[in-house]
Amino acid sequence: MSTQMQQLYQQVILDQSRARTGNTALLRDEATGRHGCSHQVNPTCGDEIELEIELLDDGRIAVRWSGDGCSISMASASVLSELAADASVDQMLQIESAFHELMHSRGTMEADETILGDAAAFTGVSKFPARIKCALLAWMAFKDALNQAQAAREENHHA
Amino acid sequence: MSTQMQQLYQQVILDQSRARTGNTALLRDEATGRHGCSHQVNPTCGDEIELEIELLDDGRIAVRWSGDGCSISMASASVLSELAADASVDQMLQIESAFHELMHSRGTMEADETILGDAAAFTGVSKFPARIKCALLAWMAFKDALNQAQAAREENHHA
Amino acid sequence: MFSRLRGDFPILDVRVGESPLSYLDSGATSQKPQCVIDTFVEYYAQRNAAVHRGAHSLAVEATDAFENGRIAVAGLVGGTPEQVCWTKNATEALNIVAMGIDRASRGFGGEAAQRFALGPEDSIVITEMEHHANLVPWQQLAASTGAQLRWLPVTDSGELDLSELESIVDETTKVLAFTHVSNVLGTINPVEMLVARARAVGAYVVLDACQSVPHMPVDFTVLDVDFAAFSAHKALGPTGLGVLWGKSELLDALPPVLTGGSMITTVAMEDSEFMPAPQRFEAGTQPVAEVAAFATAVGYLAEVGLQDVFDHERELGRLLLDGIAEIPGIRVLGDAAERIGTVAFDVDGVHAHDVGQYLDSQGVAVRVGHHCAQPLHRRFGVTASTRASTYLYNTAEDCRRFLTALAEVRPFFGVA
Amino acid sequence: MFSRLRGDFPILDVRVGESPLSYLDSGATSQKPQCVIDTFVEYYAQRNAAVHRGAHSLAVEATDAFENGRIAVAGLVGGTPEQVCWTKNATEALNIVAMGIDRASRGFGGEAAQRFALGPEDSIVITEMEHHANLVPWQQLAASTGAQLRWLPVTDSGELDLSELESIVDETTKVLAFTHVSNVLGTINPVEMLVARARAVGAYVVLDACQSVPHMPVDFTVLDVDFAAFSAHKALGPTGLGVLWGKSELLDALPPVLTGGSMITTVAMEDSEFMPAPQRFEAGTQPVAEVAAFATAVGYLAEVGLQDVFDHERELGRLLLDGIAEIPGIRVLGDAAERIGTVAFDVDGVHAHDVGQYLDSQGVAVRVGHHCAQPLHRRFGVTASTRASTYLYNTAEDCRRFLTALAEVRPFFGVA
Ligand SMILES: Cc1ncc(COP(=O)(O)O)c(C=O)c1O
Ligand SMILES: Cc1ncc(COP(=O)(O)O)c(C=O)c1O
Repeated sequence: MSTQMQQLYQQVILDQSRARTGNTALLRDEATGRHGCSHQVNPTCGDEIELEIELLDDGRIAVRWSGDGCSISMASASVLSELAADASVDQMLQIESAFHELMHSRGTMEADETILGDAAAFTGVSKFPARIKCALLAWMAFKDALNQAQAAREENHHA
Repeated sequence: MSTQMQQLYQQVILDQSRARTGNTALLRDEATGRHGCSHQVNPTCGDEIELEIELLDDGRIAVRWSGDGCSISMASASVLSELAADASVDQMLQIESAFHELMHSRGTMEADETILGDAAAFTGVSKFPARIKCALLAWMAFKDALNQAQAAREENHHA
Repeated sequence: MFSRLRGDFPILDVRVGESPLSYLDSGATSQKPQCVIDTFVEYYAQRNAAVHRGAHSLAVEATDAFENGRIAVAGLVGGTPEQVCWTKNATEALNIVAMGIDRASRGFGGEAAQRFALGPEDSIVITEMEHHANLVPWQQLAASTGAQLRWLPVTDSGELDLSELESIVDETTKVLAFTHVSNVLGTINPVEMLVARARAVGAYVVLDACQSVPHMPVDFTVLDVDFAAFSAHKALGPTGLGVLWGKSELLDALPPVLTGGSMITTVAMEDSEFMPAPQRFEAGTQPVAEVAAFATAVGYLAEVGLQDVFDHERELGRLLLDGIAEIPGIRVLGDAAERIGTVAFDVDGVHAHDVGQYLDSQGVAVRVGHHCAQPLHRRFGVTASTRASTYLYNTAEDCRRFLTALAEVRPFFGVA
Repeated sequence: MFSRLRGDFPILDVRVGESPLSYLDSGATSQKPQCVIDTFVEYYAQRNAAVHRGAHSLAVEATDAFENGRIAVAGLVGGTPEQVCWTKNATEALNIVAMGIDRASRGFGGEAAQRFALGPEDSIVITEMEHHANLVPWQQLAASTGAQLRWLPVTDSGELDLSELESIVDETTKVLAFTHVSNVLGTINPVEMLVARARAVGAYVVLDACQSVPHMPVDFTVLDVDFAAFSAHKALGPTGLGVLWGKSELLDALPPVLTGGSMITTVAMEDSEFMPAPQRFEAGTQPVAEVAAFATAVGYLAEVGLQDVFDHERELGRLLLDGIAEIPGIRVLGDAAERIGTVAFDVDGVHAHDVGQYLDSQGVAVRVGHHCAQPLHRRFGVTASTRASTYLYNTAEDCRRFLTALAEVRPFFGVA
């Protein structure tokens, strides 16, 4: 087995792709807090994810998603959900931006584990250009859903 | 000067391209005999010819044309007109077919001067694929116009 | 003999990491023999010029190379050189037919084009196993003309379900468009039966021959189809070139889609007149080097012999199917008896993307995803599959390496 | 420096009969440096695979080569890589815009596309010096939508007559399409002035950059055009590849024309959704090897420097014009001050075809005919002309050989 493959498929990734934290029924309009929902598709392989964000009153975020895809995309959604459980909106945005940068580094960057936590396990993915989109799919949905949720809150403030 | 150029631009061709036998006003519907008229264009260079055929009562053919084009196309129309002045319809068709064959020979054929007369001077043209269409333009118009004239005669017979 | 051919393809000596390459993705695009590569070099180093437009010697040589390509293709698939129109790929060829019919339906092309005109009372029939290239253009045509889009379903065995053929292809049907061979399942469709039904109701037949022309003897005049499309790049030829083949009478009547230089007879500021086929569909500077290279590819295919290619690939396909059957947790999509050497499958518990990644780490190149056939995958209850597709340069050794790697996939991902 | 470049182009060593070759037909298509030819060989021998679709290593390398081509082109003409859409040639690029507008006018593309919709109350403005590629598609669009087709006339000096600009490009005008540089006269048009007028009336600007991008520094973002088109083969690149450049917001809103694989997000039997630009306009397998080769060509051009290319060609153009002025019986078409090194002319008493044939016999390759600009030729009272066009590999010696041969033409044909 090549070491590249071991770098790509870290045990964390294989485990998380089976664990699928956050993979639960979406609440849609039954969510009480301000929320947003995003559907992202990777047109090349058909991977898809629908991810819902709810801004809770205590400043935290609830993440729920359903999807179908490869181990990288499913593990990424799972790790994202775990991280969200312990992070503020600002922290999540910081993680998102660090993760984005890491993914586009083509293997030239060291992951900052203090920021990224388990998401650091995706470092090896950045050497596989065809898989970067897989790792980013859930994060794209996250950003989009968050924007929607925040826009909804803004509206509320002004109303 | 290359001999290929001398073969292409035979003196006959240069002379005929200036003489332009048959290059006179078309009669159109004022022609008394059965007639046909064909407009042919070479889309690559814009050469064009409009050629009119009239079937005379004595079994001969009158040819009139106007056109604009290179020396090869103009000389070809001129030679055609000269040949038509002394030939029957059947003889012209025989010449046309011999000329057609000669043009597509890519320089591998001897022209039969007893059939082709001055049209034999175009033998060199068959070695220049881009110029074959020039030499054939008037002859295509001739065939088309002749078909029309003959169709007109048929109609008359049946009427 | 076939194992000797391998040496003609320089890319097959490339190594993937530490492994040799087993290229089993020819269904997506084929590799090129050295002679085809050499034709590019020779063309650009000795004969390059714009065709059909010049008196100078280079232009004459370029024009010859270009027109000889048509003769080569007519030799391959039947018909005359004038029936061969160059396109950028098979997709453009299929679009030209669909969009030409759209234009005819909107009054373009005059009297002659009226035979193609479609309206809300008409139907277009495709199949559930089409590549998007032979599906989306017909959706667009249906949306534009109001004609109804219908399709022949696919059975569990991956064959066309013809039980309702008579009611699906009926008197309203003006176009029947289908693939000769499925790019996913490898199934060879019964062209004769479908053409017979189309003839009975007076529908035009459009054949997607992308996966047949490279892999088996095909003669469009014998199949009696009206239009056909395929790509050079899947048949040992270059990228950037496809073929639209059609009956001359129909090609000459179909309104052109792309317009511009070299396809007109006269242009005034107000309007223009178009040339007959094939030029009618060849607006602008054409892929001339590509045509020259493809002529070489067609010569190579003819020398090997397409019946032999077909037999060779069938044998490899057998090896793949038999070998896969031995590996637990793998479901092959479809099991048609009439097929080429292409096999798509689903690995229980492992996503196709991960399967492909593992195989790649062992030097085995396959395709993963929906292979531009989403509806067909939906039909089989999956969003993606892994596909191994063979060509004349593949060997039993490629199949063996593929099977060995495939057997390791589920253990690697911890699902067996 | 420029005389050294000549050695990079192997075809320039070809002999025409007994003569060396002076290639003065780059306006039709350019020759290719060895590095571009090498890229083909390298691509097909080492990296060929279908792009954007696979997990295997070759596919990744092919995809890299393909996407790097966009980066190279954006570096050449400005904008971001996503603004670069690959087409088969410039003609297709111009058609995509015209036909996309046609589709928008017929309700395709939803709300976002409505900004492009045309009707009988609108006008499209072109010019009398357009290549058929930037003329016929607009005629077709006018015929389809009922919009009026207008054009800016050309003066005796071969420049756009802008005296009526304000009345020709008026409030009804939705599209102003014109060529940056005339492929016949060599005239460089005043883009800024035309763009300003288009902006004043809210019209979209479509620039035909076929004859500018290869010969001078061009930045579409500085020119502030909405869409632009050019071909790789005229800029040291391969046949079979063109570029549609556009503002992202507009590209994303324009309905696609050719549909099929790789340009969709989801496909059901009933309907489909399309990707944003550039993929939206790239249906089917793309000219990948061609893109790789063109990236090399663009690198070569950048290394030479387009300002230097422009200056060099202007000098050659001067030599041609001055030399022709010494030869009796020759009329140059147009005499604009702002021009590239392209000269078209009429020889008194000798048809262009015969002129070209004579020059060819002396190893001088020029173009003859209407150069896909029939209306412009009609404007100058001729059906055909002879055109000498220069590029970076041409030398003063090429011009000298051309002039010597040209001086012999009328004597040879007995008209002087
Ligand atoms: C000004 C101009 N526009 C458009 C074209 C068409 O380019 P292509 O034939 O590569 O599509 C050309 C060249 O033929 C040209 O010179
Ligand atoms: C059956 C089938 N149809 C159409 C196509 C489209 O061909 P291209 O992408 O070369 O246009 C393909 C291949 O991608 C195919 O396999």
